Amino acid sequence: MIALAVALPLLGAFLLPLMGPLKRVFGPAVLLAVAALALSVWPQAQAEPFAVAIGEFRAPLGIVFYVDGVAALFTLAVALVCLLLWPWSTPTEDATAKQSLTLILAGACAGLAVSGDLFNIYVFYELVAVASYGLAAGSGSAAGYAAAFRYLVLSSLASMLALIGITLIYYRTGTVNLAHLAQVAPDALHDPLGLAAFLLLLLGLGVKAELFPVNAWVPEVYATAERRVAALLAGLVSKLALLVLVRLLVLVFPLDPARFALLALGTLGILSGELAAYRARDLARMLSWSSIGQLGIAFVAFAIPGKAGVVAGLAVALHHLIAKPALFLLAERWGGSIEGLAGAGRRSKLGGALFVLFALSLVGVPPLPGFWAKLLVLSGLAAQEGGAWWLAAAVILAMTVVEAAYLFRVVGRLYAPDTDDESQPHGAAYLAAAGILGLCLIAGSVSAGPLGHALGRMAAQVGDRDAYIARVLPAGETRP
Amino acid sequence: MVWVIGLMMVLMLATAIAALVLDNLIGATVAAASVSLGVSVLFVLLRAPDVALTEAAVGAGLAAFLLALALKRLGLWRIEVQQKEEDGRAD
Amino acid sequence: MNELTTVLLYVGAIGLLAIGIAGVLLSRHLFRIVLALSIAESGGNLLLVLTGFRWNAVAPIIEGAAQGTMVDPVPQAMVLTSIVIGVGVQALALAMAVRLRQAYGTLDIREIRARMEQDISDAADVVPPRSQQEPAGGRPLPPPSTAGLLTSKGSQA
Amino acid sequence: MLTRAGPLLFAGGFAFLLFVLLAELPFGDPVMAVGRVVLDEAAATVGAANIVTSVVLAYRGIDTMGELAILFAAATAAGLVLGHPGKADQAEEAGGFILRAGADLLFPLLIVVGMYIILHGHLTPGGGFQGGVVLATAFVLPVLARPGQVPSHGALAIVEGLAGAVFIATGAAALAYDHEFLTPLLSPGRLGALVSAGTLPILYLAVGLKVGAELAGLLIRFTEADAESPR
Repeated sequence: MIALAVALPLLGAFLLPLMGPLKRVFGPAVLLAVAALALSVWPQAQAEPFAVAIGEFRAPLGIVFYVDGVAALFTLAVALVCLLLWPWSTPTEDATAKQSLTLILAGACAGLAVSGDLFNIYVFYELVAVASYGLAAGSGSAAGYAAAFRYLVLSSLASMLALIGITLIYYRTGTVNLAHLAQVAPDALHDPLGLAAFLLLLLGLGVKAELFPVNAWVPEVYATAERRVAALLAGLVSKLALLVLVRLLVLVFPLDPARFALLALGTLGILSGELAAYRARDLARMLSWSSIGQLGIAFVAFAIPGKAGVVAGLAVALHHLIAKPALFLLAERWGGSIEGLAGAGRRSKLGGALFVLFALSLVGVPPLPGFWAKLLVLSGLAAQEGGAWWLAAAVILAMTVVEAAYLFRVVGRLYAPDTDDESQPHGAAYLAAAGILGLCLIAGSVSAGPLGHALGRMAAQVGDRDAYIARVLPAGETRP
Repeated sequence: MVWVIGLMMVLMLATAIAALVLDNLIGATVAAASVSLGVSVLFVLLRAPDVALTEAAVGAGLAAFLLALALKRLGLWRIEVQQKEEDGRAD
Repeated sequence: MNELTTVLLYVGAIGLLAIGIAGVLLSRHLFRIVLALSIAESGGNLLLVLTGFRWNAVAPIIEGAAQGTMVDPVPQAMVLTSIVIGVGVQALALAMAVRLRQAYGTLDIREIRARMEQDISDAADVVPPRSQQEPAGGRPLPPPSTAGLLTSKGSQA
Repeated sequence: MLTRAGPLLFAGGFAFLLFVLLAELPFGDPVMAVGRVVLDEAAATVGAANIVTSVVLAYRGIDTMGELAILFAAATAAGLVLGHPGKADQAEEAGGFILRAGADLLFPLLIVVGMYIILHGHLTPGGGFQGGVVLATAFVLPVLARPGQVPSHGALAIVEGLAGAVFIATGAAALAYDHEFLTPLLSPGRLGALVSAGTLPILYLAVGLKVGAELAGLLIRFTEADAESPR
């Protein structure tokens, strides 16, 4: 059944142009169905993850979807976030194209969440990429085309590197099934060749996850695309690329050099992202750079070995998944330089309040979820031996100060007395979406305890390599 | 077989470089298409007829068709080369 | 003999990859960047097919009763997928190039980048997103990105 | 000069690294952990004489679904980028007699060849993607010969959408019979017969029609006069 979570949005995208008068409600209905599917597998996935062999071809031969707690959670998140950021509008040809692309993005993201096959992941990743090129260029401005083109070239090059990584892995092992790879990896892939393949995959998948050396596209695309698209890419797509990298790291490459690469690139990402955000003079680019910094924290967190790392990384990723789309939605009407925003928070009371809430949470002020996420990362880092971990912790702490400085500079401007009426009030739909995300954030901070337990359970599932192998590969059928 | 492969390799690498250095963009497009054609011949030699057929139809045929149509729309469809230095900004 | 063949095939595949990557990074012309991408993709595909090759084997198609050893069909299936992906991306890139040419009047990636940065800064520092000011360079540009979506949204709400 | 050194060094270094890594791998004698089993079983379980087709449509069927979606997304995005089709350029002259006559002659031929390649995809090399490209060319040739007489995008969109729906519906039909998504239904049949391999020919037909319609639409978009309308 879970395969429908991937197939339904794609089907919806194919049929959307033919829907006629139903166009308006068709897309959201499909997304609701996906959400319902995710909820229907939720209890089982949380209790006991299961594998689905697509086409009933047993595990390493065919493609396997692996549904654990995190996969169910992200499938649900994909449906809900896409619904929240849905391009409601009158059904013109352009709007239909955008809705189709959004549906495809949703289906591909769900595929990334559940897929247990390396090449299948590559296909869905490319699908996400193509849909996001289209959405990025969909703003229709010349700068948007330029940014989208540069994004396309960078991303295609990186995807090709990832494909070469897959080629190397297939050459060595003769399989692309993640569980099978996990089984044979200790003998076959824990050597320079395996490491090179991992680095190539890291570069390839890192493009969407805004990893340090391949993130030049981020500020350009986020500044020129519709904020809705920026929210979708920064909030959702980056998390799914991250999830795939984590699965690879946990299952196939639990190696110290691989972790170290993640740690080093993550730390550099935090440094470059937050410092550039501090220098940014407009809200959109500030949020883009800050997103790079936040994802750097997630990379550092996932580099921590063991369950602690996965828990911390998941917490950071989920927090960012809620906070960044909301901030981008609020930035919709607050374009222009930050200086020009003087008094905007007074005019749009709810918008201003929400911005303050999310800014506080991003920085990590105690009762809010952002605090717990950062705390988990820092305590995980502190438990490790060695200078690199401590350095990363120090960088995170120092950059938190920088983050606070630039976010509160914005807040200061928002509530500055100077009021020349320039900024428009927020669109009701955008404000409502941001409000819903704000409620999620508050709910998260109220129920931090149970949430922590749930995250711990999911992280244990993700980190359990032997269970993954046992569930995907039928017992006694382990091949050479 | 080894000579065939050797010849194909030399041809392919030469046309690949030609596709990137030829001033004439039509020539470059044709060169890129012939790289695909060379690769598809190699696929046949490598016992991959399915892939060869796809590469010939998609890589050499369709992609070249698309490139040619795009060249036409970009207004770069002409044989003679002008302004060698200003390759980037035609007309 | 076999070793020579191996080396030749590797040189070809890796050579195409390297030429393509260098081409993408060095070219200034949008059209040539697209060409270089497709060349690099050819090299990558060739490499993937090489992983499934077996000496003295036949193509993985069953004909009649007698059959020898066959080459690995799995990488071939993957390459099939990747070729089609490549052409899809190429078409999209070309479409963007056509529009970029209309908008900026040039196909030089550096110039386009400079103009784009200029546009972004203009939109950020001087022009609020909804006002339509003629951008630097004086060429007519489509109005800034966010306007269309919001108006249509507002009309619906 | 220095700006050129970096990329060249990167490409060269990458090539060298790849060469070193590949040198230790066994060329011509692959591991084939999955491949061997597929070769042994495919004929019996799937029933297609062309084992690559078995892998593409059965073992890795969901990859193919993704691939279809990628083409669809690329075509949709290209349409979005290129804008609404403007009026076809009437001023552009129709092709010469030879082009027109050739197009008329080739059209039925290409359709037949395309359908043949699609329908024999499970028996011989070829299949939906290759045949689809041939079909697309068949529909674009007349457009090149007579600019102005453009087949409607609407019709192409309908074929495209329905073919995609057929592919997914065939996959989902298995769910109704308590199988997993994309499980081949029907019996494999006699190996090598035209009607064999269960639902695979249906899937490839859907793929072929969808690819054909999609690429035809895409190519026609590129031939159309510039849509300069501000958006």
